Amino acid sequence: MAADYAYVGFFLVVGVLFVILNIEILSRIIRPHNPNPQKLTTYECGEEPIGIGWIRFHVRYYLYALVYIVFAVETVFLFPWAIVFRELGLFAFLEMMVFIGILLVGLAYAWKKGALEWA
Amino acid sequence: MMIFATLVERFYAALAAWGIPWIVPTLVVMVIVVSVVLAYISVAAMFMIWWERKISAHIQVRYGPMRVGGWHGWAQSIADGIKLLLKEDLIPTGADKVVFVLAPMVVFGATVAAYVTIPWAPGLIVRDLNIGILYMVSISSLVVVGIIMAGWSSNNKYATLGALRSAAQAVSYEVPLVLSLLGPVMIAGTMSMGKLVEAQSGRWFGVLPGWFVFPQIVAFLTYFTCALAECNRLPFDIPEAESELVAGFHVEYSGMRFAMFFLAEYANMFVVSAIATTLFLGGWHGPWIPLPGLPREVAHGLFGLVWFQVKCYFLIFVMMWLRWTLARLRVDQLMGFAWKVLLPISFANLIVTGLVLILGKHALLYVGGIAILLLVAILLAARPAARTVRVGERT
Amino acid sequence: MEKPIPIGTTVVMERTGETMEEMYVNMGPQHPSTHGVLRLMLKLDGEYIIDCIPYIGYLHRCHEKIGENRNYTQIIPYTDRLDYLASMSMNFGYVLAVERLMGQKIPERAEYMRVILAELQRIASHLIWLGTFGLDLGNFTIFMYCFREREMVLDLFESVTGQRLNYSFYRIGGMPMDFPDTFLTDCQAFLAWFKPRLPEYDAIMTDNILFQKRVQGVGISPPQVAVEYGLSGPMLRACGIKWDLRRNEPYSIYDRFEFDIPVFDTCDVWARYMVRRREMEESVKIVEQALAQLPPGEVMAKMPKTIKPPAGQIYSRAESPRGEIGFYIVSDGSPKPYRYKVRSPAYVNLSALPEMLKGCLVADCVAVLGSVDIVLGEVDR
Amino acid sequence: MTLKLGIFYFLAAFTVWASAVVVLGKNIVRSAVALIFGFCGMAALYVLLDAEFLAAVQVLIYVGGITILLLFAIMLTSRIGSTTARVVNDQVILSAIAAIGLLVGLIYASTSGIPAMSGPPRLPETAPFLGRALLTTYALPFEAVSVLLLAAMVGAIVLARKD
Repeated sequence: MAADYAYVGFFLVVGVLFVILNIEILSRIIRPHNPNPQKLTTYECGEEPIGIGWIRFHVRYYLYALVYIVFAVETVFLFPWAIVFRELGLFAFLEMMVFIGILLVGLAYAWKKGALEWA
Repeated sequence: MMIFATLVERFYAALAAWGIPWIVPTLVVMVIVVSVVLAYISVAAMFMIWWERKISAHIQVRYGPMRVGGWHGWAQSIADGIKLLLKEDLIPTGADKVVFVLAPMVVFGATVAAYVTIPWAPGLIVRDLNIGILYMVSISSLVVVGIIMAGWSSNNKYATLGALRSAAQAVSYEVPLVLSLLGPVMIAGTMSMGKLVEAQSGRWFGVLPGWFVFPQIVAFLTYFTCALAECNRLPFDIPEAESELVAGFHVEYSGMRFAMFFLAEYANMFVVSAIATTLFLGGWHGPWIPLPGLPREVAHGLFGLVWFQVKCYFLIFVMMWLRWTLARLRVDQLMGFAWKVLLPISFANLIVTGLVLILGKHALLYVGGIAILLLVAILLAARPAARTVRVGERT
Repeated sequence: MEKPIPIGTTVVMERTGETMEEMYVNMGPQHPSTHGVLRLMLKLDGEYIIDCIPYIGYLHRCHEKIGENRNYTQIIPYTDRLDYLASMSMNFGYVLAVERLMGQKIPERAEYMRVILAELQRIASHLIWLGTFGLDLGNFTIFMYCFREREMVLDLFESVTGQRLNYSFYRIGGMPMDFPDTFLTDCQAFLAWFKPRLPEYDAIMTDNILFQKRVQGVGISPPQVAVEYGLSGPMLRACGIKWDLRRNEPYSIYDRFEFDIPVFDTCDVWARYMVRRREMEESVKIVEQALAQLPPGEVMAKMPKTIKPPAGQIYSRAESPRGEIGFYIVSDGSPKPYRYKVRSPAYVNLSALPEMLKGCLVADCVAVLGSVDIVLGEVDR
Repeated sequence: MTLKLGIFYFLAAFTVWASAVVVLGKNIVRSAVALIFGFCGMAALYVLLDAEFLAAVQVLIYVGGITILLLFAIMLTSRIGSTTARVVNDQVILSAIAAIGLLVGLIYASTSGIPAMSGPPRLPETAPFLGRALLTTYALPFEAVSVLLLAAMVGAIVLARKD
C-alpha cells in the first residue's frame, strides 16, 4: 500500500540527508580546506594525466546488457507467476515452461552466436 | 515484536485524544524508526570494519588492530571515522562536480532504503512490503547506478574502467540472482519478507528446521555467489580491484565522501546477508525458551532478534573469509561464469522446483535439490580441464 | 624526446577493425602493483592493451659511474643496492667477477658459506615474489604467509651478518667471518619449518582454480621471443629452455650438489609461477646438502691490502634469483676499475614486457608484470 | 487526501524537472543520470497509484538495465568528454507541435473520460492479481510476449554482431 512506501521515500530522503549532514555540514566545519592546483589534478599514478577520462570507449560488454534486458523482463514475469503458481497448478507451470523454454532458445542462440563471449 | 505495534498504536491514540492531527505521531514514529536504523547501520558497519580487520589478521597469522581503545583495538573504527571526518575534501578540477557529489548520496540513500523491509524479529519489521524481495532487488540496482555515477564523474581513467566493470557485473549477476530468489518465493507463495520467514516455521521430515536452504541449496549457493558480486567482494571485486585500478570507481573520493562509500559497502553486505537469511536460513527462526518475567511474545522476539543477527553475521563472516582466501577473477571470466554457469544452474533449479511443487510432495523437494546438486557437480567435473596454451599461441 | 601522443584521435583498432578512441593510461610510478617506481604507459582499446611502453629511470643513481670511482672493495656495498631483495646474490656475482679477474682461489669453507647464503637468499627472494604476486592477483593472505617465512630467513642472515636487507657480506677472497655457532642448528630448524609450508602455499595458490584461471595462458613469451630479448632465469626456464648458470656454467661449487632445474614449457605466467615455486624446493635441497658437507677451515684467503687486479677485462655471470647477473669489469691495474658495467636480469626481462602484454586485458597486466619479478633498484641502477 | 495530492505534485514536478534535464542538458551523460532520477520519479508515481509491483519493475528494468545499456551506447558512439550534445535541431518546431498535441490530448482524456485521481478498483496486492491474469485470461498474449522477447534478443544480437 502506498502508505508503506511513505517509509521507503522517507528512508531514501533521510539516507541522502545523512550523507549531506556528514559531508557538507559536520565534516566541513572541522576539516581543513587548502586546495591547490596540484592537489586537485586527476590521479593518474603521479603523472600528468594524458588526456581526459571521458573518451569514446569500446565497451566490450554491451551485448551482455542487451541480453540482460531481455532476461530482466522475463524475470519480472516470473515473480507474479511464482506467487500464484501453487494455486493455479499444472497449467500455470506448463505455460511458464513454454515461456522459459522460448527464452532459453534465445539464450542458446546468444551463446552459440558468441554474444556471451568477451570479444 | 507485537509489543512495538501496540506501543505505536497507544501513542497514536494518546495523541489523537489530545486532538493532535495524525501526521504528527506518524512523523515522530518515522523519525524514531529511521534514527534507530541509521544508528544500527553506522554501528554495525563500524563493527564489521573492525571485525573484518581482525578476521583478516587472524587468517594471516597476525593480530590486526590492537591499540586503539584497549581490548583488541575495539575503537579502531571510531578512530578511523574521526580521521576521515578530519580529512580534506578534494574534488578534482576535471570532475563533473554535480554528479560527483550526488553519487555517494545515491549509493547511501539506496542502501538505507533497503533496510525498510528487513524482518528483524517476529513482528519487528519497519514495513512488510508485499513485494518485499522484489523491492530489495530493485533498490540494490540503484546502488550500482550510484557506483557508475561515481566512476564516470571522476573523469579518471581508472574510475571509468571501474564504473564500466561495475555496470557489466551488475547486468551479468542480476539475472541469476533474481532467478535464485524465485525458488523460495515459489514455495512460500509470497514476496513479503515477513511471510517468507513465517513460511519457514515448519520442519522438514520433523527433524530439520523448515528453512528453505535445505530444498533450495542450489539456489542458496547461486544467490550467495551473486551477492558477493553485488557487494563487490572478492573474488568479484573487479570494480575496485586495488592492484589493477588502484581503487576503481572511488579513486578520486577522499575524506567523508569516501567514508560514505565505505559505510554503504558494509551496510550492503548486511543487506545481502539479511536477504539470504530471510529467504534461505529461516530468518529469525531458531530455538527459544520463554524467559522468566517476560511475556512469551517478548521473549520470542528477543530470541528472534538474536537468531537473525547470528545468521546474518555468520554469512558476513563467510564473505570475509572468502575475501581473504581467494584471488580476484578477471572481468571476462567473471561474465562468462555468470552467463554460462550460474544462469543455466538457476534456470534448472527453477524448473525442478516447479516440477516438484506441482507433483505436490514436499519430500520430493529434497530429491530435486539433490538431483540438481549432483547434476551441477557432474557438469563441473566433466568440464574440460584448464586450457593449455601451445607455445607461440597468442590469446 | 618522446613523440607527442595523439590524444583523442579516432583510430581503426587493429584487433577488431572498429573505429574507437585509444586510451592512454599511466600505470605507475605511484601505483600499487608496479613494484616500485616503474611507469608503464598503456595504450588501451577498452580493457585490451594494444601497447605498453615502460618508462624507467625513476630510481637511477649512477651505480656504474659511482663504481668506477671506488676501489674494488668499496663497490661491494653498492652492489647490495642493485637487487635489494637478493643482496647476497649481487655480492656473490660481483666478488666472483673480481676473483675471476684476479685468478684468486678462495677457501673451501667460504665457498660453502657463499652457496648456503645465496640459496637462502634465493628462497627469500622467491618468497617475496610469491607474496607480492599473490597481492597483485588480489590474494592478500599469501603475502602475509610468505613474509612470515621470509622473516625467518632474514633472522638467519641477521645472525650471520648483523644486517637484514643489505648485507655486504661477501669479500673478494672469501668471507669476512665464519658462521656463528648457532647458525647450523637454526638453519636446519628453518628448513624443517619451511618444507611443510610449501604445500600450504600450493593449497592457497597453485591448487586454487581462480588463481589458475588468472595465470594460465596469459602473458605468453614464446621461446623464440625469450631468446631474442635475452631473457634469463625463471623467465627463460618458463619457456621450456633449460638454462641455468648453476648447471650450464657451474661456478663456485655448484657442480657438487644434486638439484633439478625446473623447466615448464607453457611460456605463460603460470609457468613462471611454477618455475619459481619449484626452485624454492631445489634451493632447500642445495642448502641441505651444503650444510651436510660444510668443511672446517679458514673462510678468507690471504689477500693483499689493496686489491689491484691485473690489467685486463672480464665478463662474469652468476645466477641470481631473477636471472643472469653479469658484471663486466675492465681493469687497468689500478685499485679502481677502469670500466664497470652491470648486466641486470630484471632490466632485460622487463624489456620483453610489451611483447608479452599485447592483447592482454588490464587485469592481466598486473599478473604479467608480477611474473617478471622486477626490482627497480636493479632495473634503474 | 491533500497530503497525497501534495506528494503527487512534488513527484510530478521532480519527474518533469528530471526529464527536462534529460532533454535540455548539454552533457549527454549528465542527461543519462537525470534520466535515472526521472525513472525513479515515475516509479514513485506508480506507487502513489498503488501499483507497487510496477514501480519495482520500473526501477529494476529501467534504472538497472536500460540506463546501463544507454550508458554503454553513449560510450560506444560519441565522445562524451569534449563534445556537447546539440539540444535543438531542425525538427524543433515539428516536435513542439507534436508535444503540444499530445498534451492537449492527455488533458482532454483525463478531464472528460475518466474522473481525475481515481483509478481501477483498489487491489490489496497487484502482483498475484497480475500473475493470475497473465496465466489465465491473458495466457496467449503472455506467451506471445516470450516470442517477442526472443525476437528482440535475436534481433539485437544480429544487429550488434556483424559477422
